[in-house]
Amino acid sequence: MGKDISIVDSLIISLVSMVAVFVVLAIIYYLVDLLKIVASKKNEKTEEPIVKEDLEDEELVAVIAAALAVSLGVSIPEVNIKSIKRISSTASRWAEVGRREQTTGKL
Amino acid sequence: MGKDISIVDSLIISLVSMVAVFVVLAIIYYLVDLLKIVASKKNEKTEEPIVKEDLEDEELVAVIAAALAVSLGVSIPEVNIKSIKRISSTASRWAEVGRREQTTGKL
Amino acid sequence: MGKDISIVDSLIISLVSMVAVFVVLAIIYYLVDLLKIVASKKNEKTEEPIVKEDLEDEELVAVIAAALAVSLGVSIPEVNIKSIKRISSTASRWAEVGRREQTTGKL
Amino acid sequence: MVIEIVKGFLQSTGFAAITGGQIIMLLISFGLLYLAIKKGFEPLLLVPIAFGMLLANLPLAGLTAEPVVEIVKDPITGKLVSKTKEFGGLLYYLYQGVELGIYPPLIFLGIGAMTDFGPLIANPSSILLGAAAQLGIFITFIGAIALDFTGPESASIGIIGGANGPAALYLCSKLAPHLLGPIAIAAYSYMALVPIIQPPIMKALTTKEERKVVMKQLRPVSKKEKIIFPIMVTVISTLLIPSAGPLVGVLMFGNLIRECGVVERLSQTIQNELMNIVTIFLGTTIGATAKAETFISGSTLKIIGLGLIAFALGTVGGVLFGKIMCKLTKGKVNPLIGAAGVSAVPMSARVVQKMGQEEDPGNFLLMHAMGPNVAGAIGSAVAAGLLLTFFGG
Amino acid sequence: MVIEIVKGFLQSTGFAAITGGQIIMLLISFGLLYLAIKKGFEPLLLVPIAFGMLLANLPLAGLTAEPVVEIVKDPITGKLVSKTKEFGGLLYYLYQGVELGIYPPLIFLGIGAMTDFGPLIANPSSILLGAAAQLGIFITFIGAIALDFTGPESASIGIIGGANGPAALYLCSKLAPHLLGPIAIAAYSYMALVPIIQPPIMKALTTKEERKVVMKQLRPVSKKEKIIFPIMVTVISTLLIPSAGPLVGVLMFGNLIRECGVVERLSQTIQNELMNIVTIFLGTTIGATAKAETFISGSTLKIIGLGLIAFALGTVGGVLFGKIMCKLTKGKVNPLIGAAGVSAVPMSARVVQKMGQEEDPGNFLLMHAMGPNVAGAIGSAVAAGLLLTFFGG
Amino acid sequence: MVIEIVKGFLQSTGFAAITGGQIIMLLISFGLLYLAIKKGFEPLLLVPIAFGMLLANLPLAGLTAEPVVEIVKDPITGKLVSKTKEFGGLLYYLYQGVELGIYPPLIFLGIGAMTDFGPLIANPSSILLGAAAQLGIFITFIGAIALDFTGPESASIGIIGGANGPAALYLCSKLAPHLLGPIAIAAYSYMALVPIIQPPIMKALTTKEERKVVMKQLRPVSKKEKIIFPIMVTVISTLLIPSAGPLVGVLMFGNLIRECGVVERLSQTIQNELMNIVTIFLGTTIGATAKAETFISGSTLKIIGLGLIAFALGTVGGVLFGKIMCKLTKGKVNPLIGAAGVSAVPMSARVVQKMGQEEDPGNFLLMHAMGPNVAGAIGSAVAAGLLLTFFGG
Ligand code: NA
Ligand code: NA
Ligand code: NA
Repeated sequence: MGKDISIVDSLIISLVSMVAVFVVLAIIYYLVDLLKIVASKKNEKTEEPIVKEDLEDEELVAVIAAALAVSLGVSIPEVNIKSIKRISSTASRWAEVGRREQTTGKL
Repeated sequence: MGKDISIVDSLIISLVSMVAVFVVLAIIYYLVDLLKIVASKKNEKTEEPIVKEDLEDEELVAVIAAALAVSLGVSIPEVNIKSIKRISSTASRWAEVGRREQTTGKL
Repeated sequence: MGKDISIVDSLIISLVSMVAVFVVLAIIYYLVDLLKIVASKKNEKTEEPIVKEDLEDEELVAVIAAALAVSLGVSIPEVNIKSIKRISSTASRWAEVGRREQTTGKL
Repeated sequence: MVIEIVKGFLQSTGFAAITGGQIIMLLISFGLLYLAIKKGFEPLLLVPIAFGMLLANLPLAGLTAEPVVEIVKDPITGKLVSKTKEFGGLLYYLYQGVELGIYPPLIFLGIGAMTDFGPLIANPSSILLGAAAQLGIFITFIGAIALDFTGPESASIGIIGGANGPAALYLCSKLAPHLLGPIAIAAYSYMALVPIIQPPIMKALTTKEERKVVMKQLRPVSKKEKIIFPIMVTVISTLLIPSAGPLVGVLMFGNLIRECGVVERLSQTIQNELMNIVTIFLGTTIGATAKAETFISGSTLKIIGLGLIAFALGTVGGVLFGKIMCKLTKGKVNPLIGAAGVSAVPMSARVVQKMGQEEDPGNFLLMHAMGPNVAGAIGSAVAAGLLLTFFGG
Repeated sequence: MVIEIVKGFLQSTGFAAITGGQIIMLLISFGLLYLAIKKGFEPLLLVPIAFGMLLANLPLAGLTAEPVVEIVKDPITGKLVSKTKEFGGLLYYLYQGVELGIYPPLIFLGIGAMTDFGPLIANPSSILLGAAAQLGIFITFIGAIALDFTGPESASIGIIGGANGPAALYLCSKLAPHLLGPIAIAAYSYMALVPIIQPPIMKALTTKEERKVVMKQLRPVSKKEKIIFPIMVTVISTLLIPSAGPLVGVLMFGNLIRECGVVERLSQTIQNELMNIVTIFLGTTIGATAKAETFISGSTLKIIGLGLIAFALGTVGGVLFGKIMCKLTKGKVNPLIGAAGVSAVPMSARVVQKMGQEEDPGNFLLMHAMGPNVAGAIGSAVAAGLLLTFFGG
Repeated sequence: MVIEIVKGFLQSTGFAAITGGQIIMLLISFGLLYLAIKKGFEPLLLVPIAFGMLLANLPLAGLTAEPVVEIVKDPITGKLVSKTKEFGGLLYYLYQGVELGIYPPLIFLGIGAMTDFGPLIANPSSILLGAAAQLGIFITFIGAIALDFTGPESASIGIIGGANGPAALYLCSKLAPHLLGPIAIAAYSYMALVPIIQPPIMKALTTKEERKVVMKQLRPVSKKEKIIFPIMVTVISTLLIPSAGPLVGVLMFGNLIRECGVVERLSQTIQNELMNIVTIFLGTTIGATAKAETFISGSTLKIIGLGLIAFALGTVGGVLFGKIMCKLTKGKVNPLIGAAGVSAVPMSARVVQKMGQEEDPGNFLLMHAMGPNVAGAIGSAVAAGLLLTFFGG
């Protein structure tokens, strides 16, 4: 398409485009509606692992906090100011994976 | 300016430059001094929003901690080991904005 | 070496390479074994600074938490939800260095 | 010799070289900094844009200098080789990310990773409002043609009405890079001004009863739906409008990374560090395109005017379609949420929430407005793709 | 005019242009997404790879388009200058990091910063297991030659057996960039499938008694040893195999940054943000090389078959050498840990741990397996360097 | 055939190729690593520099190899196109950020975001000390001319006295890239040695009474002042010395992002991830420029000697001007704080603090020394701009 276009051309382009935007989004609308039926079967099951992960993290934190408290000779409330991020990232991701494996005993 | 220069040239360049450095920094000195007078009018007011922001964060943390504690069935001191960063970044920035809007009710 | 090679060539290359891999790793094995003897002299001493650093961090956290608690008028357990990262990174690294210097008094 | 050096030095200062236009641009940059810092208008982009503008309009600093590269015959081998005679300035190199179309998709990636499409999936009919609100783009496009802009220029001006920064930058960098400065600044300024531009239009087009409509709570959306959604949207919209692929595709890629739940560390980095680094580079270099010699012109004024019209008409389109949906659903849809279809995530959704609560303090429209809001982001990416199809050849 | 525009528009959609091959590739990408998201197989790389594949096989989207650059005579100065006539797509530009060999060493830097070589230093004899497990690389190399691949191609296929993603990408990008798609996908898929591929081989080659061997606890390793180790390994292996320098050198650089303890902020950034950003760019662009027109071919099937053989033979090599060490040490070494020598850190070490505990719940082999595991990473980098020496000239 | 392959392989090892110079460079790199890791001297830069030096001086590794690009006639179209015949090494590509002048301004951006100009704003007269301490730059410049260095080389050597790493790198990369290795290493080494170099000079030039001067506490500085300051300094210094724009401008941009308070996420990313990534790339590639064949020469020794003189004279300039200010203010200024004017933030300020406390344990000079300290960073950026004005044409 050339660079200089007439107003009539621009009207046609606008009309075609506006219709096309509606068509594309309407198709997505239709498919999302369809999705609801397909996906509704086992919602709860897929959500679960996340919660479990979180709980595992909680345990991990508790263990680390306790260990730290003992080794530094302070009580846990004094220690808990540290974030998980800081603690876990000092160690290697791989080492951490290994540690978690060891602790939980399930491979 | 050519690449090979005489010692005399280098002396002149050094003198001019040293003076120029002093002039530039002296002008900044003068303007910063001026700034004090201009800016001294309403110091406190500009500082305030920051503190407020912090307090809002505090509230948010308290709310989240409480919610977490309830949902995990633990007491708050056990939860507070988590950093704000970890909690808030899981959610989208936009969702967070929305949540805060909802909670505080001021738009 | 040309792009199209014969199977015989590939056998030789493989043999040479496999031997070379073994030789390289065997030399590393030997040197690591040597390393143990060289490095065993003053293990403990090198480990120490890290622990010390951590304790300093602990102190710093305690001080900051206390200061924050006072300035916000809340008790410490309410404050300690914040991570170190968040607190320290707001200030400049240089300012922090300065602050630590000031507090500990050893330069 | 002494005199020569001193004289040369004095002539080298910028005071001797500064033009009236540059002074005006410096004042504009101060104004933008004021709006960003003091008024809190879109500071993440306006601060870098304004400072880039400041740096680019201080004479002689060379921060935006282009490198000089020549093809010469190697004296030894006699072969042609490429040789850099003068290196470019920092902002020139950082600007390559805009010119080559790299930054806008990366920003879209970050936006995708920060967006929760849950409200849209829960109420998919709201997606049509995100289509209707693109009206402003195309009417403004016609208007720009009428004002004698070329086709590619008009398309780039129209896209301001999409209220979608990266889509505007992407299209403009492909079709009319010489207008990047004014278009980018208009787009981000109007996005910042959404709370001022939209409310009067919304009020004028709706009745009190319509604004009071309470919508029923959204259903929860399963993780599975959220994972399939980005994949589906990518495939469908790229097949339909291939030129929309780079924008919609990366938006949805970011969203998949967010929702799939197994690559949290990638999601965090995209939302934070990658997004922030690109934002700084993008904003600063965009601002630096607004040099006095090209920025101060009649075109810029027209673009700023047309941009405002685009924004207003987008809101009109969304609200009117909202009224139609209100009728069709027999009053189950509050027409105000149509205004959120212009995207400008999340400001326009918040404007809707505020206006709804003004009529009835117990009316919470925010989540319902988020549906059209995020749909608007997809809609304007599709619109950008369409315009690229027509003019990008 | 109207008809022309509408017709042109319809022809511009991707539905008209999609090929059967592209549909197959889309299905493969869905399959990989399923494995990554639902099964959790190496999601950090498989999600970007699969989405890159998806984006590259949607027709006409232009995300992988190459720029068109021409050398023309400047009309004013009459000198030759380089001029970009068409800009490339996002994925083309991001892919430069693979083509120029920039991303794989950066990934290696990150891996170095995440790796604790302590278990290897504590039990240095385990390093030989990391050498033995490279057997698969070279046997597969011979096999590929027999199947009529060229030398450089065969080397790139063989390296799949190193179970070392960045080393495979690095070598392949240097020797056979046209095979990057299938080789990268094979390498990462098999690394993800380690828990399925290795156990039967390990069981077949060892007796119950051998698997029950309990190894004595590792000694603590001093900070000094951990600091000297990366420097020493860099010097020795680069002097012996110079082409291994780029890989081993940066791996050890990352490790030194980790262990030296004085640049913690650099270490964190390398392990996190830098690693994540490169991973996204690398994965997506690697996936995007798997275009239907080149990917669907007999070569790809052969590569996938040879890759599996390479993995299996690497495990065989490691376990057999483990048995030899078990004999030589009179039963102090559990032969299972040889299987961890293929690298695939840390999956293969975990497989060893699991199998050891199946025989005797009190047997903790993980730390002992980490020695050969990280040695395997060095071993395959050295092997890659050797192949580059032979074919990189 | 066999013999040929084995022989070729043995000749390909680095042991055959290493030179005496390379061995010396390896030993120097070990020494730098020792200083950085064991003594804690500027480890954030010295560790990458030393490792880069190590990698670049291991023979044949090719990490710093330049790509070979040729302009050839396309056989099909007959047009000239650019073709990469051999790809470069990782460190070559990363080094482009130095060569093109991209990294040093980004480092300055990070430093700006980490710097609190409060102490300078509270006591603006201290800014003059940051000017006086640039004396070392220019005297050394004259000295270098006397030693037969060219003008641009002498300027690059003199700037070592600015005690400002990125300014030195920026100037040197523009004026004398062939000296980057020794100049960078001298600059960062002396910055690390500030606690050893400065004290004897400070003691020699001041009396016990002067060192005991207690300065009155600084006034609090308002947020408004801190926001206006960077904008003001950018405009003034870029107008006066345009070539200082790229350095001062980005330093102040970083500072504005820090102080404006509305873009905290950008500020954090600049201070952390962006700064860390650039630091690693910069340090490693700078170190890699120190190759034996160019580094080991008479010039390097002269540069190292001149650099030390530059540092010492900077301290002299600062302290002497401090004594003048002490006189003029009738003993309200402690002359020691002049030594902090060399920048080397924050080491030299700490040296001042320590020496003040040695005389009187209750004397806290740190905050007063931070004023000249950060002013020194501006001063040396301005000085670099001036030298660029004279020699950068
Ligand atoms: Na929109
Ligand atoms: Na391996
Ligand atoms: Na300085």
